[in-house]
Amino acid sequence: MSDVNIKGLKTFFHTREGVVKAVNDITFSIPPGEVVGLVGESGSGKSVTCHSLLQLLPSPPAQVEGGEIIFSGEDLLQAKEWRMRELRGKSISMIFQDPMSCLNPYMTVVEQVAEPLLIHKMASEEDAKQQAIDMLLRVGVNKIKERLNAYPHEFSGGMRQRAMIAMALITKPDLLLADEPTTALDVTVQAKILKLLKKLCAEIGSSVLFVSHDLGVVAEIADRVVVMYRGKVVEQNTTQELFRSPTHPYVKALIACRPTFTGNSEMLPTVEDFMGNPSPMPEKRKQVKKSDPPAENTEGWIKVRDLSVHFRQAKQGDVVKAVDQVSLTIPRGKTLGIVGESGSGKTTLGRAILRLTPITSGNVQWQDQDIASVQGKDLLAFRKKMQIIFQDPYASLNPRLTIEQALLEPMQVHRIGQSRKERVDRVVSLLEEVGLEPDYRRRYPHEFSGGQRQRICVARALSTEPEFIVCDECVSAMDVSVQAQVLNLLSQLQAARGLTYLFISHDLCVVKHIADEIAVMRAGKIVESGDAESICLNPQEKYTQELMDSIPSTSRTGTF
Amino acid sequence: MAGSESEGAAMSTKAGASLTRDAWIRLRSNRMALVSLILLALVVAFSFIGPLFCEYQYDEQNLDEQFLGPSKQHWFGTDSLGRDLFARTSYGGRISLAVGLLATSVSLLIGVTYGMVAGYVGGKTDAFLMRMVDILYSLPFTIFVILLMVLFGRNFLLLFLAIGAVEWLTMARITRAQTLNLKRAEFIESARALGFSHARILFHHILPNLLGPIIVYATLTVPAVMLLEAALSFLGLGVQAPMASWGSLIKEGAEKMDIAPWLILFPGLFFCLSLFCLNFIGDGLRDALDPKSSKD
Amino acid sequence: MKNFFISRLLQAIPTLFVIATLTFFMTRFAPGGPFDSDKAIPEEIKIKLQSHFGLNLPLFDQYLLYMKNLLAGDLGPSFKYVGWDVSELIQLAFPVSLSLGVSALLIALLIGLPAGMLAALRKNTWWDYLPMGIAMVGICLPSFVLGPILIMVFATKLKLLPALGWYSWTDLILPSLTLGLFYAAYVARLTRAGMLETLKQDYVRTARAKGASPGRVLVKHAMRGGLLPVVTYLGPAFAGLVSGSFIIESIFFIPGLGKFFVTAAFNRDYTVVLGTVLFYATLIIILNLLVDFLQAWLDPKAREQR
Amino acid sequence: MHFIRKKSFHFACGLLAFGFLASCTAPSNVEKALDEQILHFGLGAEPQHLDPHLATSVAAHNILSALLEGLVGEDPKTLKPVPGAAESWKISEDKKTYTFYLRKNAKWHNGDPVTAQDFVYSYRRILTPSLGAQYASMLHVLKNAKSYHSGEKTWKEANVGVQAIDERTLELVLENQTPYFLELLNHYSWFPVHPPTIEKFGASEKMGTPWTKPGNFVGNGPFSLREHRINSVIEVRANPHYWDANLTQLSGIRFYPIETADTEERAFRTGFLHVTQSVSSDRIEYLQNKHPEWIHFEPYLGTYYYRFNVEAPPFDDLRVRKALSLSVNRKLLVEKVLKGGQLPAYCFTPPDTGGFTASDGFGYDPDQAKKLLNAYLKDHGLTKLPPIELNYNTSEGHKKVAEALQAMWKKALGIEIQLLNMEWKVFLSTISKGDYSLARAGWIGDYVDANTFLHLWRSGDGNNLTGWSNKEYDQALTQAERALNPKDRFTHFQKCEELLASEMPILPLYFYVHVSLRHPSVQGWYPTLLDHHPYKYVYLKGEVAK
Repeated sequence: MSDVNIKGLKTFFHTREGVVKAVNDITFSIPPGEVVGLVGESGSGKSVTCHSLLQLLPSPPAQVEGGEIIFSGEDLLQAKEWRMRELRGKSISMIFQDPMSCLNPYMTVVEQVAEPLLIHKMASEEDAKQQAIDMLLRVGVNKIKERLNAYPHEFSGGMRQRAMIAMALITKPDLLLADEPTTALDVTVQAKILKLLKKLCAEIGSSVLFVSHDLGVVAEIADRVVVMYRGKVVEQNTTQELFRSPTHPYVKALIACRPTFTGNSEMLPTVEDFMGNPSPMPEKRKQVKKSDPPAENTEGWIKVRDLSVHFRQAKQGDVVKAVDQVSLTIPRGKTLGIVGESGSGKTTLGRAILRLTPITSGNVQWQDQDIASVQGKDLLAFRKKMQIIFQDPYASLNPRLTIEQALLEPMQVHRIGQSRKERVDRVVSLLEEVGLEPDYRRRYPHEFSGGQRQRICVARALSTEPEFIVCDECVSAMDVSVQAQVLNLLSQLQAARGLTYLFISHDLCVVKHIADEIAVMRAGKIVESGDAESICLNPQEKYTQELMDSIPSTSRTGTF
Repeated sequence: MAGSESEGAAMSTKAGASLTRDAWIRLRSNRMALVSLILLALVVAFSFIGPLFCEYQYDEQNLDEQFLGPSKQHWFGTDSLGRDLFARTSYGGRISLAVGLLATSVSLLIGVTYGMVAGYVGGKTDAFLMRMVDILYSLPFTIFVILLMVLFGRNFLLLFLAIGAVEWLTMARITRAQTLNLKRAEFIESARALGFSHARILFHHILPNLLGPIIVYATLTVPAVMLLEAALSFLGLGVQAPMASWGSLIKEGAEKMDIAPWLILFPGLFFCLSLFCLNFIGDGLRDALDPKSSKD
Repeated sequence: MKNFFISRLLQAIPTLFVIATLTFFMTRFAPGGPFDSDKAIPEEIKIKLQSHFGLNLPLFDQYLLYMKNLLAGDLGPSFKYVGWDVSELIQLAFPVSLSLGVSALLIALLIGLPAGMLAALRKNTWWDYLPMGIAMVGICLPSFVLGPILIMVFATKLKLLPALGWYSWTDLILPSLTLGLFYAAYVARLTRAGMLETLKQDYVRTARAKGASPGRVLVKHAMRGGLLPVVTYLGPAFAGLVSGSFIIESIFFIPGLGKFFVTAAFNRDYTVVLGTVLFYATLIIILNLLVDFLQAWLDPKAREQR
Repeated sequence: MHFIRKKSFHFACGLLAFGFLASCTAPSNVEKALDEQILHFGLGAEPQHLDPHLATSVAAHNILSALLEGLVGEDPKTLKPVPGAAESWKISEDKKTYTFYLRKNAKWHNGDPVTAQDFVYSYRRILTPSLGAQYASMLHVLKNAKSYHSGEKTWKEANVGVQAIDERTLELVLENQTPYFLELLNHYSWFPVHPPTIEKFGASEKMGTPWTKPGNFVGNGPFSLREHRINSVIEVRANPHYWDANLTQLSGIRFYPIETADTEERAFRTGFLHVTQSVSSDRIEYLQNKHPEWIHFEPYLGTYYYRFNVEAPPFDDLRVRKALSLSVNRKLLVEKVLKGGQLPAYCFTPPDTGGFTASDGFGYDPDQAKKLLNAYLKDHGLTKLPPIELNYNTSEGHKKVAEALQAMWKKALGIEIQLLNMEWKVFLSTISKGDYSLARAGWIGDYVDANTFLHLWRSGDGNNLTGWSNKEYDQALTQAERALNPKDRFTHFQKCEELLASEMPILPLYFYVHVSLRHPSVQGWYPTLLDHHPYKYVYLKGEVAK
């Protein structure tokens, strides 16, 4: 059992564009047997720190420029490659974020779990296999006995992550580095994995460096928290202290800008508010409250009746019921939130409503018209009124069109605006409306950040002056601070334009924040639906309850 | 890992750089590709303006000057009929490069359209179209060309249209796979949600994004076609005399390697050089156009 | 998986049918006939010859007859090598092409794989540039240049190896080297690209995090994924090696199938052309199936999709 | 990270090195041949048939003359008839009846005696219409042969001039006096076949039966068929039953159907071949300088010429044909382009063909050519001839000649010629359809008599294809055939040649020379006009330079 002391670590990337100071002079320590959480948003340098410890960074371009990492009295930065090889996997193990790409698709799971023992000659081949099976059972891969020859792709995401944990812990390492180990998982699975990790590490006596962007998750597991921001450590403290009395404005902001169950449905604060950087359109924000929807025809503006969408799987020929007999109504000017885990059919539902996916049975009515029967010109008009915003703002914009082109095109197609000039003017005002500098409109999408791109997507969706927008996980891939900005933007637009949203997300907190009504989906069916407030505070179904309970408590309440 | 928000905030103020421009910058810093590009430009220049510097015609015979080695008079020497090899090599370059380009364009035209339609329409149409491609793939290729040769034998250009018509199979497969990927991309979904017509989506959104792989494959097809032309020359199925292509010159030279080595040296050098360059440019383009490519 | 292969085999039947039909009519519409020669043949003799081979029937009847015989497994008699059946000729020539192809493939793999791996592991060093440069030369050099050069060096000058023929095992070396080097170059480039791609993968990083040595990383983790593109290439490559070797066969005077085909095409030996085309097509189909098998064996995911 | 590659690299190197060493010691064919007396012969092409009655190629002759023997043999130097299967013969007064006396010890390879009936069987077989023998017309010199061959009459009705007087006496009756009749007998179409063997493998008039395969083939020549691998090798072994087996020194001959001259040369240089079939024209000069002991130039009974299509403009006008012919500098062509010692052709029949030498019908006269062309242009109101297409079949040699002529005509007459090379079968069908204006051609004599050349231009001859026809010519040729003495014959032949020169349906370019490589150890091999080399006189002797 040993502790780790990181002192003045500097890791820079030497790229063609210049030096990126990914980790710039950080100092913290991991006491023996403790779990230290390392928190920061993307680009803060937390993963680089983690990889620097094991010296797994590709060099070039990465270069450790200074500092020391003392592990059991030995400076890892000075250690030779062969020495590092001895340490890796034996004394220091690592769990990576994406268990799919990090497990070798060409080796069986058992083989891979046993491998560290073989590499470090800690067991014979037979013995290693047995130990691996035992370990897998211990981490909860219960069916491993029947699936000794199974490959990673035959496992679910949660099981794969369990296998990763087994692989990391099989050598009983002194230190476990966990790099975003639960980010790719559903909440219910995440909760289980966190519990398991905590329990096992305690049993083995490993210290843990737990890296995550999610303060709530870290609070669940860590004894101490280190917060990083742009390559620097801005604050470190025990978990309790950090939540109770954060000192650094960034940390304060991180805690505050997450939507919670208990928070009210007003605008979320953003990081900029705390850091003294005024965000775009500051004065507009405060005045926004949920405006009343247009009076006429609020009830059942969009009606979904017994909607089913089935897919035939290409090879086996099995029918997958992605959406199974779903009925719901979306009132005009309101937001309906759909919550569900991956594979619950929520995305398909959204696409089916927009007629982007063929419907197997049932129907969708929009203003008392069956959308399946809309043809020709009417279809164009239908498209004009209904828009969608996707999860990944990187993939949602054609990389070969400038922002201006991307925004002009829908207007041309839908004959909005008389002249090109008029349309360009509209582009400018749209960009202003979503909080972007109009001067940037001649640029290409890859020159913008994720949050900015999502704003562009929103602007594009707005360019046809729609009445209804499906937001498909549109903030899920974002850092909390950016997420807050986009959520705020959506609220403002709804207020200003009287939009109707179908807000699809796996994150109950986010949905609760933005939606008026919530429907919980599981395996293609709606499990429970109703008023947002009542669903969250008083869930009726067991599944909804489970979903609630899986959310880290700090995330639910915003306090520790 | 690389940050998005922080980088984005520090975005430079200069005018927008398109992906093409970006790729060009990356290509420029690939030394091999850049050198290849310059060399290829020189080879092309040699083929097209080279004859201006030569006082001989490619088919001008001087039976008293057979098999002369390189000299001041004849820079690359002369061949068995006393024709100037410099003139012939540069003229042959024109033919070989033109043939490569023509056949490649034909294969692109057919392959891209076919693959794009198959990938975009999908379903049964896709299955049927790809089945056809599989059938054609099982047709022994060389054999097909020789049979086409017999049918189109009278016209060289027609022949290479025919070769292009055979070469498109791989292009169709690549295009189809890429289209399938792109079709699922969210920007295509949003284009559909915005009510864009299929034609607009295909030609305005999908096609430009296919350019990368298409260009890469095209640069690799040109040398393949040039090699094929050379192989056909070996069988005597190449260009009509007294025209020459690099392939036919090399074939002639290979037979006289020990008597007149310059006959294979010069055309061979240019042939290999352009193939070399095209391959390196192709590789460079692949790296430059692939956004995932590491920046080291 | 089994069903997949059975259905693929069943699909081959219409494929072969289409190819047979296509080739049949293509050859028949080509100008010239099997009995044209530089000395004029009296008309009545020509008719005799044609009726002997059934060429006097209407074209469509000939086609039906051919198809009927084909179903019975009869490829018909050769027009040029009178007295020989097409299947006899294929039996004679294919083993030659096969052994040439196999040895060329071995050369391609023995040279290409190590060179490509070396280049990938030592990226951007001379260990990369040199083999890749040579590979480029190999790709750019037409076989009818490489062949005579090898003969000049090893047969004419050094007198180490036979210049041509197909009579003892030493005859195999130069042609398979000429044929194999091109493919070696290709394999090297594919291996390099594939290995570079795999070495970038997350699971390779995982392996390193376990403390695996570079050798172990390479052999146990990177190789399988890295060699998949090479395996995919093997099918077409081998088909190319076996069918596309007519230039080599002509330079080295080897009685292989490629030579038979080219001669047959020039002689309008309809049955031999058709027979060889069908044989090649079957071979390609089988090879592609084999490659699929191999891929499935290497890639567990592919195994399941089938 | 380099341990794996090193290993396999060494392995590969080792494998190659082993291969080199193992083959290092093997002596070449030519070296071994001194002891084994096996001749390694470049055949040039794979013969289509080994059935003498169906064969059509030089390659087939080269093999069949080893396997079979006709009534008479050839003198190795002069090709004059010498006793073969027949030990003697008698010619009647009117020179129309030949009586052959077969030798007692003439045997088939299986020991059966060669009988007169065998010859009757053979001649009947080749003349049987249903066999479809291409060279059956060679036997039309026999009395009534034509009427049987055309199917008008049965064998009995026709009473063809072939009769077995007894087992050893064969009488042949001719239609006309044929001075070259005995030479004709050396053509493979006159070779006998073994009747029981033919019958064993199918009907006598069926083509493509397996009797010609090794193991089945029964011949009467100095060698027997031992192995036949298509496109690879045909091997014959000395036949102990042959009546002149004592004279035969070679123990065997291996024929290699190597098609390209360059491959043949490489084979020759590495001691793989004794004799090649051809030499690439570009390499003649080099080989002459470097290896004069290898290269051999032998006159060959053939003419290289171009056909004019006289039915289409511009070659329907004699002036244009003449202009083109007169402006070709044949001497330059032969000396600078072909370099193989060929003779420029100013008539069609090669000199001294069966004693006939035609006088030059024209010469090189570019000025006259220019005048003729200008006159034509003036008549047609043209300033320039439209471009003319010149068809030739794909081959380096034909290409070179065509390119040279193209340049000559451009220079002398300002005519644009477009070269059009065609794949062989396409070429043949194009020419035979008359779909050309100027086309390359060549003619190799089947026997040593001017008739084998001049019959081409008879009206309606299948090989004419120029569209040219001339009654006077036909008459002269018929008179030559019926002439009773050589002098008259030659006068008629000369008349034919003069008509050809004045009407110019063809453009003779040069007379062939057979250029080949031959190893100095090959003995008993003499230059002959038909490139026939009776193998029983050939042997291998001498030091082989390492």
